[in-house]
Amino acid sequence: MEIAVQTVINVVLLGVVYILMGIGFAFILNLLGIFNLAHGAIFMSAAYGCYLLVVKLGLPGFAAFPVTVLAAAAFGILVERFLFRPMKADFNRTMMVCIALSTVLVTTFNRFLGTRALAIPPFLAGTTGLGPYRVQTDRILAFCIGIVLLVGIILFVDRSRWGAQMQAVTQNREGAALQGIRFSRVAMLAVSVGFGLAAIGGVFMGTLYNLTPFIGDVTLIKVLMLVILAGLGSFNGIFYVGGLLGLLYGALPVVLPGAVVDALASILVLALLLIRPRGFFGHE
Amino acid sequence: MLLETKGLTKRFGGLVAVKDFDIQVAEGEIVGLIGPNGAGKSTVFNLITGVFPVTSGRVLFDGRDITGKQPEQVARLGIGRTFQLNPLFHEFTVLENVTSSFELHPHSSLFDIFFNTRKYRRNEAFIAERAHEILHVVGLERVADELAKNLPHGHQKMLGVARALATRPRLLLLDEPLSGMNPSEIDTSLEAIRSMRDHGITILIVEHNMQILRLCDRVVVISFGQKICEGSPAEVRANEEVISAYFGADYVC
Amino acid sequence: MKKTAWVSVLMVLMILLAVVPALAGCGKAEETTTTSAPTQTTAGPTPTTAAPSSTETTTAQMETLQIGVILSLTDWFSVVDAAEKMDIEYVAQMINEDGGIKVQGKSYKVELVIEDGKSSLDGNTAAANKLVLDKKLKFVVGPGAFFNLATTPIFEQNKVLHVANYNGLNPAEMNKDTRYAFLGLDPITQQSAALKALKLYYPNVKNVALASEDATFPAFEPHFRALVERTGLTLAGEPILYATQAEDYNPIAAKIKALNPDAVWMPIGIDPTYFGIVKGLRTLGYQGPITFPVDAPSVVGALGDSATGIVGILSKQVEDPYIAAPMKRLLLMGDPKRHVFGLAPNALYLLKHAIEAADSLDPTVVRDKWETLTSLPTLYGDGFPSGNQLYGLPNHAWAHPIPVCLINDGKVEYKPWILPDVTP
Amino acid sequence: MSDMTEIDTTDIRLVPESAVGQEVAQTKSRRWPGLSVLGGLVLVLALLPLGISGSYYMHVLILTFFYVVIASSWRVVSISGQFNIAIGAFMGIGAYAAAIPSVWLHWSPWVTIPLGAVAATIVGALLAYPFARLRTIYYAMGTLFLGYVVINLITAGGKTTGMSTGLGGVEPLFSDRTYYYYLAFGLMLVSLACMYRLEFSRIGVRMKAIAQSHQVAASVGIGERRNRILAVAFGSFFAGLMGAVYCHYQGVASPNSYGLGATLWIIMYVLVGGINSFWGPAVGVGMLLVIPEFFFRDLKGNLPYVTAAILLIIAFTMPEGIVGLLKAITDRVSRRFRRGEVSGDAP
Repeated sequence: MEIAVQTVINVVLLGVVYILMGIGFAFILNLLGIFNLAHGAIFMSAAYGCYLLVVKLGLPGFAAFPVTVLAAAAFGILVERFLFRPMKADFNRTMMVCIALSTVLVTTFNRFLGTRALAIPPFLAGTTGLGPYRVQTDRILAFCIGIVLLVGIILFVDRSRWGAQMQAVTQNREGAALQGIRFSRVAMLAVSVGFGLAAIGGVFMGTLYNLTPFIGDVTLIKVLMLVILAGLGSFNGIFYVGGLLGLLYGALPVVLPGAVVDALASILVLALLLIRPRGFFGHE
Repeated sequence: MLLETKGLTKRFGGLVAVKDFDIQVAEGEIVGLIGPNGAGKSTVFNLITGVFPVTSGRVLFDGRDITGKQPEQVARLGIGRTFQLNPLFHEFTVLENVTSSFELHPHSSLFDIFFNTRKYRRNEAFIAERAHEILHVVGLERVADELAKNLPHGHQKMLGVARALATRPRLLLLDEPLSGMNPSEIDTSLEAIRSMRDHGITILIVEHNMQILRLCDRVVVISFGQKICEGSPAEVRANEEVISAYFGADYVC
Repeated sequence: MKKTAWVSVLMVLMILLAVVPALAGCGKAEETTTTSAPTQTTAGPTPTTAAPSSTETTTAQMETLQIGVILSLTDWFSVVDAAEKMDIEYVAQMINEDGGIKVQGKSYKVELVIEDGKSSLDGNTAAANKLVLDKKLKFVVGPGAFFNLATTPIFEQNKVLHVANYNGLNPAEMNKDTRYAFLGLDPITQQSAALKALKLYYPNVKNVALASEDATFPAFEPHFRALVERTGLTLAGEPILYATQAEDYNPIAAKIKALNPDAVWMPIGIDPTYFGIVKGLRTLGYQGPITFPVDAPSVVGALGDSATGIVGILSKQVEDPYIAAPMKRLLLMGDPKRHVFGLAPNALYLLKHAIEAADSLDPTVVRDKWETLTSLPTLYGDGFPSGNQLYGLPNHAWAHPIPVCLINDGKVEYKPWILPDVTP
Repeated sequence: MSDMTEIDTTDIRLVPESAVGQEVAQTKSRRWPGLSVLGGLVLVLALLPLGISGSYYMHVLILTFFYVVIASSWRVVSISGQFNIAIGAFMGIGAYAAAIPSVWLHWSPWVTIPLGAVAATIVGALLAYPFARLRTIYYAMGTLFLGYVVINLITAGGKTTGMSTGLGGVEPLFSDRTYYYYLAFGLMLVSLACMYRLEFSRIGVRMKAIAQSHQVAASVGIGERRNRILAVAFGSFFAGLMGAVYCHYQGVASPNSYGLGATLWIIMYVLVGGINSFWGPAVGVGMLLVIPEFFFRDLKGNLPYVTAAILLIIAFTMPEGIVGLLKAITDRVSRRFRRGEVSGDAP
C-alpha cells in the first residue's frame, strides 16, 4: 500500500515535469518548426544555474528559482535571435545548431562542475505527513508549483494577448502577418517561454534528484516521445500523453528491474506511434 | 467499356464526398467530368487511381476489378493521370521528369539496373530517344534542361501530360488541364488532347471550365458528390439542373 | 518608451547570464588553481610546456619516464574520472618530489600522458591505441570500471604493462592469459570492508538488501553472495537492479524499502544514483543504515542533514585520524575538501613501487618480478594481493586497508580503517 | 484550451529539395578533373601504410573509412526522402549479430561478419515495412524511437549482450593493423562504388522521384513502399557490414557506440559535408573526425568545443555543406571561364 501511494506521487510529479518540458518544446516546434535538440541541455543548465545561485551565491531557493527561470528565458531570446533566426527554419541547419549548442553547454558544465554529483539544497527540508505516509516536502511544493504553472500556461495561451498572437501565428503565419502580428517577436516569445519551462523542469528535477551534466539527455528523449505521441501541434495531447509517460516511468520501475523498464516503455511508445503515425491528438 | 465504376462511394469521416457514382468510358472516347468546385471530381479520380481507399462500390478497368489496388499498380495496368496540384518532380529537369516516368515500358529489373547490363543500357537509350520525342510533341523540347520548378505554369501542365504519356497509358485521366491558362493556351491544349485521342488513348477529363465541352464526346456532370446529368455536350448545356448547379455555386465560363 | 523598457530588461537578464558562468568559474577557482599547481611544478599532464622548465629548475640530470593514463574526461563517466585526473597528477608530483622512480641507480621523473577515454569502449580503444602506437609507452595506468574490456587486448598484444584502477570482473578484462594486466584494487575487497563495517558498527543488522546497477552486477553476483555469507549476514530478498540512466530513483527506493531490510548495501554504481536512492529511502521513512562507497563531504553536500546512518567506505579526509600517511600527503597537495576517488592515483603509486622492486624498465621483467611480490606500499598503507584464484593470475590484483566513516545528521565520524578479507 | 494546430508539419522538408537532381545532369566533360583528384587520393591512401604503418594515425584512418561508409549509407537512405535516425541501431544490429556468435560460440569472423551484414539487412527491411507508412518528420521520429528501442533491447539483453557495459572479447580478424587498414579501405571503395552505382542509376532516380512527390511517382508506376524499403535495406546492409567489421576490429561491441548520440553525429558528418552530394559524407567525416583527431586531440576535455564550432560555422556559412559550397564556387568559376573564352572547352 505504501508503495502504491508513493508511486502515485512519483507518477504525478514526473508527469508534471514531462508536461512542462513538453509544452516548452511544443511552443518552439509549433511556432518555429524547430526540433530543439538542445532542450535537454537547457534543462540541465538551468539546474546547474540554480545550484550555483543557491550554493555559491547563497541566494535563498525562492529567489534563485525565478532568477534561474528568467535567465533561461532571456537566454532563449538570445538563442532565437542569434542562432535560430539565421537558420530560416531549415531542419538540417537548426539540427546542427541545436547539437552544437547542446555540446557547448554540456561540455562547459562538465568541465567546471562535472567532477562530483551535486544537488540543489531543498527549498523546504524534511517530509510532510499525508495520512500515515511521509512525503518529501519539496515534492509537494514542486507538485503545487507545477500545477499552478500548468494552469498559468493554459490561461496564457487561451486568454492573453500574446497567447492569442501565438495561436494566430501557429494557425496561419501569413494571415497573422496581415493582421500586424510580428512573427519575429512571437517567435522570440515562444523560444523564451520554451526555455523558461525547460528551466522550471530542470530546477524541479535538480532539487529532487542530483545534478550531472548528462541528465538532459535522458529527459530529451522523454520529451521527444511525449511531443510525437501527442501529435505535432497538439497542446491538449501533451497533457494526456505526459500523464501516460509519467505513469510508465514512475510505475514500471516498481515492478520491473532496471533496463527492462526502458526497453518495455520504448517498445510501447514505438508501437503506439506505428498505430497512430500522427500521434493521438494530432490532426490528419 | 474500358472504365466503369459501380456505386462508387467515399466518406471522409461523416462527410460524403462521392455517393453512388457510376460512370462508363468506352475505348477511344473523350469523356468530360464536370461540376462546380468541391463537387467531388478529383475525389473520383483519386478513387479510380487508388490514392484513396474506396468506402464502397467497384472500379472496373477493361473488365477487371481494380478496386483497392495501389496507385502504382493502377498505373501499371495502363491508367495514366495528371494532377491538379504538384504535378511534377520539381527538382528534376524537364527531360529527367520524362525519363524518370518511363518506368513501365520498357521495364528494367533491379538486377539489370544495378549491374548495368546490356538490356538496361539499351532500354535507357530507347528511353532517351522517346523522351525527346514526347517533349517535341508537347512542345517543351527547347526547355528540356530547365529545372521543372522554373517553368511557367502552362508549361508545367504540359509537362504533367508528357509525364503521363511516358507511361504509355490506355486511359488518361486529366485533372483540370485548363486551369490557370489563357485563351490561346487553352486552344493549343485542346488541340493536343484531341491529337492524343487520335493516337488511340482514351481520355477522361475533370474540369470545371465549361470550355471543355467543345472537346468532349460525352459529359458527366457531378454536384455534391452525385451525378446529376449525363449526355452529349449540347444536352448538358441545356440542362436546367446543370445551370442551377453552376450558377448556384461557382459560375465559371 | 516601451521599447526602451524592453531593452533594459533584456540587458539586465543578459548581465545575469554572464554572471552565472563567471560565478561558476569563481566557485571552481580554488580547484582550478590547485590543479594548475602540479602542471607548473612537475612534468605533469602537459609534457610540451611543463617538462623543460621543471627539468631546468629541480632535476636537471633526471631522465623522464612517460606513463600513460586513460581516464574518461568527457561524457557520463567523467563524473568519476575528472576528479581522478587531478589526483593522479598530484601523485606524479609526489613521486617526482621524492626523486622520481629509481631504477638501476638512475632516477626517472614521471611524466603522465593522459588520454580521454570518452566514457565509451570505442573511446578507450582509441586512447589505448594512441598511447601504445603513437607514444610507444610501456606502462599504462589503465581505465577504471568495465572500460578495461576495450583496452586489455591492445595492451596484451603490444606487451604493455597496464594497471587498471579497478574493473568489472569480466573475464575479458583479466584472465589467466592477460599476464600484463594488473589491478590496483580488487573491487570485491572494498565491499568486504563495507559489510565488515556494517556488522561492526550496527551489530543488530541481520539481513541486508542489495541494490546495484544492473550491467556489471551479474559478474559480481556470486562473489557478493559469498561475501554476505562469509560476514555472517543474510540477503533480504533478491538483489534489486536498476538501470544506470534512470531519471527517478524513488521507485527503486520504494522497492528496497518493501523488502524491509535491516540495512541497505549498494556496492556498484556512481554517485548520482547512490544519492538519488538514499534520498528516496529517507523520504520514504526508511531508518536503517545504508552503506556504499562514498566520499563523506560530497554526501553531506548532496544530502545535507538527511545524511544519516550512512557507512561510507571511500572517504579520505585530512581530519580522519586514521588516515594513512601517503594519502594524507596527497590530500594536502590540493584542496583538502575535494572529492578523492583515489583509485587511479593508487594504481600509479603501486606501479612505481613495482618498477622499483623489479629494478627495470622492461615491462616483462617488471611483470615477472611483480608476480613474486606479496606486499607493496599503497596510498592506503600496505597492500596485499587478493583474488589470485578468481583471476587465475598470481599477485595481479591488489587490495589495501579501506577507510571507513559513519555519517549521522550531516556529521562525519571517522573510524579505524578496515583490513578487508582476501578474495580467494 | 483550444488547439493551436492547423500547422501542416508535413511541410517541414527533411531533405532539402534544391539540387536533388542536379548530379544526374553532370556532363562528362566536367568529370575528368574530379576523377583524377579521386584517383590520386585513392593512390595516396593505398600507399599510406608504407609510411605510417603501426601509428595512431592508421587507427584514425581505419575509423574514417568505417564512418565514411556508414555516413554514406545514411545518405543513400536519405535520398529516398527518409530521414532515418536509426542508422546507428542498424550498425549496432550488425555488430551484435557478429559479436554474440563470436564471443559465445567462437564462430570465425569470416562467418560472423557476413552474418552481421545480412542480419542488419533483414531486420532493416522488415522494420522498413511498417515504417513505410510514415513520412517526413513522423518517419524521422519513428526511426529515432526505433533506434532507442534497439539500444534498450541490447541494454536489457542480460549476459548475452553484456548490457550497458558492452561485450568484450570479440575475436580479432588479423593481428596486424595494416591488414585492417586495407580491409577497411577496400570495403570502403567497394561500398562507395555500389552506392554510386545505385544513386546514379534508375534506382536512384526512382528514390529521388519518391522523395519529391510520392503521389506523382505512384502515378507513373514507381512504387513508394517498395523503393523505400529497398533504400533502407541497402543502407542497413552497409551499416551492418561496417558495424560487424568495426566490432571485430575494436574487439568490443558497446551500446553507446550505436545509440542516439552516435547516430546524430553520423548525421552531422553528412550535413557538414553536404547532404545533396555524393561526396558530402566523406568530406564531413574528414572535417569532424579526422581533423579533430589529427590536430586537436591534445585538447582532450575541450575537444567538443572544436566540433561544436565547426558545426556552427558550417550551419551559418554553408547551408549546403562544404561540398555544396565548393560546387557553388566551381560553378561560378567555370561560368566566368566560359564567359571569358566563348566555347573554349567542348570535347
